[in-house]
Amino acid sequence: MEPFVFFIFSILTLGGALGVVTTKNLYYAALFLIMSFSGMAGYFVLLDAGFLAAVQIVVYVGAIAVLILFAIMLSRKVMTRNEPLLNRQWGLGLATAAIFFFVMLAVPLNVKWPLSNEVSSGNELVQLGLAFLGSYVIPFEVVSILLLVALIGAIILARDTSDVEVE
Amino acid sequence: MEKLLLLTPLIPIFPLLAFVIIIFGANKNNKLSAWLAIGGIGLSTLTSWLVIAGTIMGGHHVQAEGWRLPIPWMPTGEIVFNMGVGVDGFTAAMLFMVPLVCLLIFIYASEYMEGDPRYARFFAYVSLFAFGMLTLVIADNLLLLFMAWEVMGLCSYLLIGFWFEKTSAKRAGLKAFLTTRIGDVLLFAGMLILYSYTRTLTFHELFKPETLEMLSGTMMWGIPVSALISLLVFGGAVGKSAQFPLHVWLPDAMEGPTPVSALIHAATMVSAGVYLVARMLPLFAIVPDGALRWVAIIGAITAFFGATIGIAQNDIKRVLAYSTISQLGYMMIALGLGGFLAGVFHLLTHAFFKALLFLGSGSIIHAVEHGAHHVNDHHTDPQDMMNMGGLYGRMKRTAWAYFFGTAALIGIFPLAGFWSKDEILAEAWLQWQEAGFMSLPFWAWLAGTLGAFLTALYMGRQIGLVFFGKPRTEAAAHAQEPGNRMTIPLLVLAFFAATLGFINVPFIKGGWLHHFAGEVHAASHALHLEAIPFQVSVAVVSSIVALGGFFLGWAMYRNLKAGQQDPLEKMLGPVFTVLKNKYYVDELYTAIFIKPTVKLATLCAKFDYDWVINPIVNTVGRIGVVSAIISAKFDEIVIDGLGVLGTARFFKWTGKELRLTQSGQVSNYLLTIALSSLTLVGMYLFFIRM
Amino acid sequence: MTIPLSWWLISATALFSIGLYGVLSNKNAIAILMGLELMLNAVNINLVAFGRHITPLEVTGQIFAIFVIAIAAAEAAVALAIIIAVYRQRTSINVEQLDSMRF
Amino acid sequence: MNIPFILSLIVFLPLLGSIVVMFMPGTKEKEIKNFSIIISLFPFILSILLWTGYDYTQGQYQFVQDYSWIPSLNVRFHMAADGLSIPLIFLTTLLSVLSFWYSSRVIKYRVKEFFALFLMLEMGMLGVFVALDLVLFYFFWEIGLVPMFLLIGIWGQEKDRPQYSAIKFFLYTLVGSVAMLLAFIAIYLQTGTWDVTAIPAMMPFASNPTLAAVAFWAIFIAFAIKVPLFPFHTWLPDAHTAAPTAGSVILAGVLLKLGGYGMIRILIPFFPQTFRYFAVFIAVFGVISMIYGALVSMAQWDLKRLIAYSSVSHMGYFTLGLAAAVYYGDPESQIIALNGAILQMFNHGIITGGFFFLVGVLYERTHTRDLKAFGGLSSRLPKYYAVMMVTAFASLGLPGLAGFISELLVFRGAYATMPAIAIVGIIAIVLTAAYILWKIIQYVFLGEFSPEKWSKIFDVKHWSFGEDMAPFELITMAPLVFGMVLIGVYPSVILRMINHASQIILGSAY
Amino acid sequence: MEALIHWLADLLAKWSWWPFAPAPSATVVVWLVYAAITAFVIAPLAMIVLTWLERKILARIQDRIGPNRAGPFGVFQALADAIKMLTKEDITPSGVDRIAYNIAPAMAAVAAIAVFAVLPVAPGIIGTDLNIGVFYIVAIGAYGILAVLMAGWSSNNKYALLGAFRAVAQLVSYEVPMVLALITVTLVAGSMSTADIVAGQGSGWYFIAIPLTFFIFFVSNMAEVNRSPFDLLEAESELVAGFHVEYSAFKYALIMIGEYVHMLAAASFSAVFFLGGWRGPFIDWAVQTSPLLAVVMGHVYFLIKVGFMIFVLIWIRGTLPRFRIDHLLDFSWKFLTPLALLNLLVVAFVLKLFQPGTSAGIDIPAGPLSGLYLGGWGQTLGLLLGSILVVLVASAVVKAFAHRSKDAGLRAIAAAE
Repeated sequence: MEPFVFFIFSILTLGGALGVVTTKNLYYAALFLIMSFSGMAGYFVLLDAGFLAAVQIVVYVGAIAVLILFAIMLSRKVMTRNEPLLNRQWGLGLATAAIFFFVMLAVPLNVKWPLSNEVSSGNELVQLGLAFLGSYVIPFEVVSILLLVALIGAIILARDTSDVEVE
Repeated sequence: MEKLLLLTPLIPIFPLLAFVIIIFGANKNNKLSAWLAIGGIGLSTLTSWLVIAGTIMGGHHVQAEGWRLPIPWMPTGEIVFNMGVGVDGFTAAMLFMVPLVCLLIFIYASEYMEGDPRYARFFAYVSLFAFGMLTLVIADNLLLLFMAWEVMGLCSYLLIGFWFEKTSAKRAGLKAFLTTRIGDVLLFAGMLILYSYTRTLTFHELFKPETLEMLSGTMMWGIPVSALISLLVFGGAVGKSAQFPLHVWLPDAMEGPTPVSALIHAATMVSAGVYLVARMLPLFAIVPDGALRWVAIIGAITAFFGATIGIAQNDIKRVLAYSTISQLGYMMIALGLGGFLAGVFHLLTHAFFKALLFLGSGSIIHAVEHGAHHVNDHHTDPQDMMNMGGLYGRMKRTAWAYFFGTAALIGIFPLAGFWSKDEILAEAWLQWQEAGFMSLPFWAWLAGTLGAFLTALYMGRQIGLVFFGKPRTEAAAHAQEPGNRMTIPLLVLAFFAATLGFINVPFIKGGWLHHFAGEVHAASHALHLEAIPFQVSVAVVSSIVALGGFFLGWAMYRNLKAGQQDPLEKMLGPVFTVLKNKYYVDELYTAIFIKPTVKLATLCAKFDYDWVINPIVNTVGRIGVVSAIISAKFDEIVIDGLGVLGTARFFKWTGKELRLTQSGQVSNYLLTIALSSLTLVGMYLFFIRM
Repeated sequence: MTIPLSWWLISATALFSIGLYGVLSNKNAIAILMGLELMLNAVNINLVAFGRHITPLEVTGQIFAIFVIAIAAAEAAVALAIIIAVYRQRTSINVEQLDSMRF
Repeated sequence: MNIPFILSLIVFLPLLGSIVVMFMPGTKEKEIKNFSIIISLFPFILSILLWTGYDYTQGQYQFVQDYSWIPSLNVRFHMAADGLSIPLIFLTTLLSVLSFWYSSRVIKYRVKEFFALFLMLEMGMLGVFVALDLVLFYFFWEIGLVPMFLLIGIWGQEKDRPQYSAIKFFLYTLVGSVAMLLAFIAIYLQTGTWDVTAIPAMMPFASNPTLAAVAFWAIFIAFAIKVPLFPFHTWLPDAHTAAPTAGSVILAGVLLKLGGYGMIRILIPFFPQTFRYFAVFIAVFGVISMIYGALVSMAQWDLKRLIAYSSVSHMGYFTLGLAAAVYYGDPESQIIALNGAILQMFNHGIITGGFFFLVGVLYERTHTRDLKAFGGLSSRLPKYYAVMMVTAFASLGLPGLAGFISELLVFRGAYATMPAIAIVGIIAIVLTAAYILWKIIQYVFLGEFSPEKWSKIFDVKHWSFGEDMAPFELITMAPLVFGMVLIGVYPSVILRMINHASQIILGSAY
Repeated sequence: MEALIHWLADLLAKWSWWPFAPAPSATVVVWLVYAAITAFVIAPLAMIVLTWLERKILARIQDRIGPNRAGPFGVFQALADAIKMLTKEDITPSGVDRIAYNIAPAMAAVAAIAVFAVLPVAPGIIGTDLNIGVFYIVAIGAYGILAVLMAGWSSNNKYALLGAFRAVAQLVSYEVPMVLALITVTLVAGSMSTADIVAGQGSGWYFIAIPLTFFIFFVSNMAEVNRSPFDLLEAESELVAGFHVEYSAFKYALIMIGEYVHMLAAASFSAVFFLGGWRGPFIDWAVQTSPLLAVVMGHVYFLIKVGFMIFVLIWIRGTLPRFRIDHLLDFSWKFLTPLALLNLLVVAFVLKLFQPGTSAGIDIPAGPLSGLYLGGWGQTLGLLLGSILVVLVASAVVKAFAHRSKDAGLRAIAAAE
């Protein structure tokens, strides 16, 4: 059962990812990206990380993908021109990615991980909450500040300064 | 009675409170300030009487062994230093005298100081002064005593320099502080040594036999430690009680307002030195013929020497000041001969009659000043006896009080001075009888008796000059008796000057005062704690001497006219000039101590900044600058020209060639990054994992 | 049957490589950004998978994944803002044309 | 109260404030001033908590923070406070608050830079008092130099050659620090650690007395320059004279203490035997400082210069106490001597700090410090007179005020271990009284008041707070005066802590 | 129900062509089928019933009669409309992006339906009791946004695109206060599970404890489901019909289904979070005595509450005028979001005050007022006071700003306050 689900999600994820990099239409690429993200949310469910799955959807699908779509639409002329998306060095890039894949494949195939057969109590939410407000509180706060800064920075960067009507 | 003794810490608190309130709040309101000060000392007086009552009720136990209230004050290593107050018989005796005399002086001053721009400040200072003296008296350890001692030093500085607009006054304040400071430093050193050896400064622990034995047994620099400490402590007393050779500040201290003179000379500051020596007497006496004889010697010298100067002074207060020096010498003689009781007795009586004399003189000065004001005369010095004369008719109350004081001072039977001075001379007399002719007691007796004659002489001179004859100036002619607040304290003091001697009349076996010897009992085997029997011969001799001296002085000066030459000057000639200039001691000190110190200071400053140290620093700096210039040249020619520029050219060339790799294409960079990391991973896998 | 760890790792590796290819081969800035997101997600999968299989009693893997997500969100926001600003300036988001920082 | 990272908070809050001030617009002077005062209040409050939180039942170092900092060099971020440093931290934060408060009224130009630098200075000073790692110690030690250099150089009075003084101060201290750094490195190479708490047990150079002596003197001279000890003192009068009021206060109140603190914290535990060997020598220099400083003070006509030299004299007491503490003697006397030395540092901080404030008060009004220009001010400025009297008498060691207690302890300890030197040193007490009363009190306050002379120097145009001390100046002085009286009357408030530290320091060294 | 499912699963497993492990997998499959059927039945039904209801109620509000020809009270009017819609010609305009164009309506409907998985209808009756239920609702909402965006863009029509942009702006803006309100609820309940939230309202519905949160949630929910006065994206008079202008027939029906189901979901979750879900008189007693009775009672109570909420939604639509787009965004960012944040802070503070010694089985320091917890009622009272405080503060602030502001919208809000 689970391998079956895993395969479905893998198709979603990897297929989506392949779609992202192969399609000529940027808009489709974004939609494929969403597909891939949804597949990954499924992965997380399979990995007993339900909360993370929800986070994945909220953040990636609900925020980042929407942002990307917005960006694509705001730079609409690019799409209508229908230029080839690939650059001059795409062959080299493909080769690098392929070599990388095969080299890194050595790791999961060869390494003996210290696997554990324990089963978590399932109350991962409580654990997450305790960790965030406990031992990881400082990184947590730092990330909050980072997000705030990114928010403001993005607003300032994207603001059209030539627009006089801005209040 | 323990409950009554618990009031002891309160005694100095009241004047302190008065001081604080005046400084922080009441200094705008003159009348309130004065009443605060008087109220403060009045409450102290009442409390003191309660404590005295407690002491008397406590009987021998409290009077001899003392009662203490220590608190932990300062941690020193593992031990904690205890600070505290205590009461024993001696303290109780002092507590009778000090606040009472202070109270009378304060009341007197409230009228005397009227019209002064810093009236409130004056009462703040005197309250602090009283606080210092009362703390000193009730201190149960040497450190607290020393602290109070220094507070008094501060107050004397402030009060002597109270009219600091006058150059002489501000100098006098400084002189008083620095001179006594020298004594204080000696005392401080003695205290340190004592503390180092005994680990305590509390009197009753110091006077334990084993402690005393240890101190007398230990030698330092060839003399017993106890003797060394005693001498250093005595140094403090010399400074404070204006003994030779540190007496120079006291006559100058007359620059302060007259109530201050009374306070310093009668009740508080100078008594502190005597009190200290009396308090520490067991330590002095533990080594026979040790420090004590120096006390006696200094006392004898001072007693005689002070009296001789006294006869040549024209300033009414200066005469009394030298008289004080001389009388303190008497007390030192007594203590130096082991006559604890005699010394303390004289200390008590002297406080009253000297306060009386000072206040009386203040009253006279006030009157003359008033007269001078009346006739619009601003040049007459109101303190100069040569400007007075015939005042008896104008101010009878003061005059009679003054007569009582004079009689007490010169020792007329049966006033207080007679009993107490006689006790001292008898002490010396008896010891002379034992030790033989030309021994120390003999010289002490001789100095005392001659001093008594001189005392009578200058007092006679003073009475004659001030009260008799015709007024020598217009100011004196218009002098006026001051108000009740000034005269009533005089009368009260006169009463005590007349009667206080009866507390220790020698006809009662052993006297009565010895109950109040206090902790000094601890070393009683070396001291005379009981009144000695009445010595008729001594009494007769001193009475004759006193009466003779007095009438001589009185007769000579009774009818002195204005502008007439001083009869004694006619008689003594150059000797009188020497006496008038106080044996040139001040000039001597200026020449051998003060000027060289200032010179040395100037030299040090020059040495520091202009001659040696700073120039060295600057030279080092300049060497640095010069070597920097040389290095700069070297740098420019050799290193820069050959080394650096060559290298730079090399890198310029390589940079030119290699910059072509910067294509500006993000993708290229990314590819480079990816390939490089891949290479690294590959190398890791190949070289390390394999 | 639980999925063995190596499956996850292989899947993540593949995802990473695809993302890498996207990053290296695209000339559109947004496409490059998408490739980057894929790579970040591949890392997340690894983190969570390791966490699940090696320390199942702790949630450390998930915590780090959440941090990665937060940072990725910040990065995406800023990157897209930059892209839009660049587009406004140049009417192009082709990175090949953005080469003013060259020799 | 147990606040985590309290020491870091104390040390780095001023830094934070400094950074914030740097980013504030320079035109908002009022905001900068208020902000600086407020930010400096936090370390002060925390240092009070430190004081109250000190546990007498525990060992020496409390509030420990120990983290690895530069692992490759084994440098640690090690901070802790003990009974020695807590009073000094308190002193630093107190004087800083007062300096900010006072400066906020009198600094008129380049306000932003002044406060930013001052906050940084505060951080450096506080850091020295808590650092327990030699590298960290050195780091903070040097950090304090730069702001002080700029404070003297920029805000100094033009006629006092501020640049010269600043450079002199900087180079002098730096020369010492370099020698110190070399010695630190030598110690590290021998022991393999920078940790102040760990080194004593390893006894650096115990086997080689010559090397130990060299290392000892290298460090000692660095500290002696800072203290300053005769003959390394000439930077002090120049720096003091040129610095602005608050700078002088901090210089006298805290910077001089860094040297003394270093001697106790580093030299005693590291080189107990070497120190003991040279103790008499050092004590002699201490006594020379005392007497010589007093004499030179007596010859000055510039009020600030006079007080600067009096600092030399007063820190001589400290040196004497320190030398006595390490010399052969019974433990109790040693502890008393060290108590006296530490208390003397604290007292000198509040007394001389107060003195410089008071000189500033006069200088702001008249723009002169020439003693001959004044006279008779006692009746004209009664409040100023009262405050100055308390400070002056505290300085000359009047019992009942702070200075006396430390003098008593120093001489008591010194007498027990090295009597002859102590007895000689007592002369300084008389000289101190002489120059304070003769020069300061008599020339400034006593004598006839001359309205013409006064109106010539009193600067009505630039000074709007009235002739006598303004409320803000009284508030500045109030805590210091209160401290002088409190310590003088009941020294246990501070001695309890110092005594605890002294016992441990000497107990573990000897 | 359970028994039925298991029987079906066994059956499935027996004549299994199913390649994976038998019984459990089969159960899952059966569950999926069951769920699908439920969804397919309920979703159109909801649309039909709600359309009818809306039209009737609106008519009443506007003093009309509304549909009255087909069937009694016109009940079949909606059904007829539905049939009409399904049978119309399905036009796909040229130039559209076919793939996205076709996926979008389905996605909209699915996103709306999927949230019902965590809806606790009655005691024990819930699709799946996720421990992150609340978060799940938010996450699924993201697909709704996506659907709008896809539809708008793929139509290749500038009105559609503008409508989509507006819609997304509105949805994203109002998602913030809504999530903040949900966090508040989660805080009070101490759990993200919807079932737990309903269970936690034993001592007072959250409507009583945190009325302000209810207000925020309800307002932002209205915006989320594009109900008037936030129905800008389908403002016929201004934008033709928003992002779905190019859709017709079945796809249009799907979008409409999505919208109405979303509305139903909004009403349901309002009821679940604030009105006690299936709670009502005697339900606790029923749960203990007879589970079946409890289920029935639960359904009844729940439907009453949902009905009421729907009525309120329609009522508001009939009463209030439409917002302008900038006012709409201002209202979210400048008023609702700060208010929600303040509210969150106050609620967290009050909860900390009443914090009992333990939370989720972990010992933590008890709050200073934990003695007044009183089985939840003390806390409820405290929260209510906190809410009132926030309202007072907020109205004071708004008043202060409104007096100074030239912005008429803000002043309008102030007047409404």
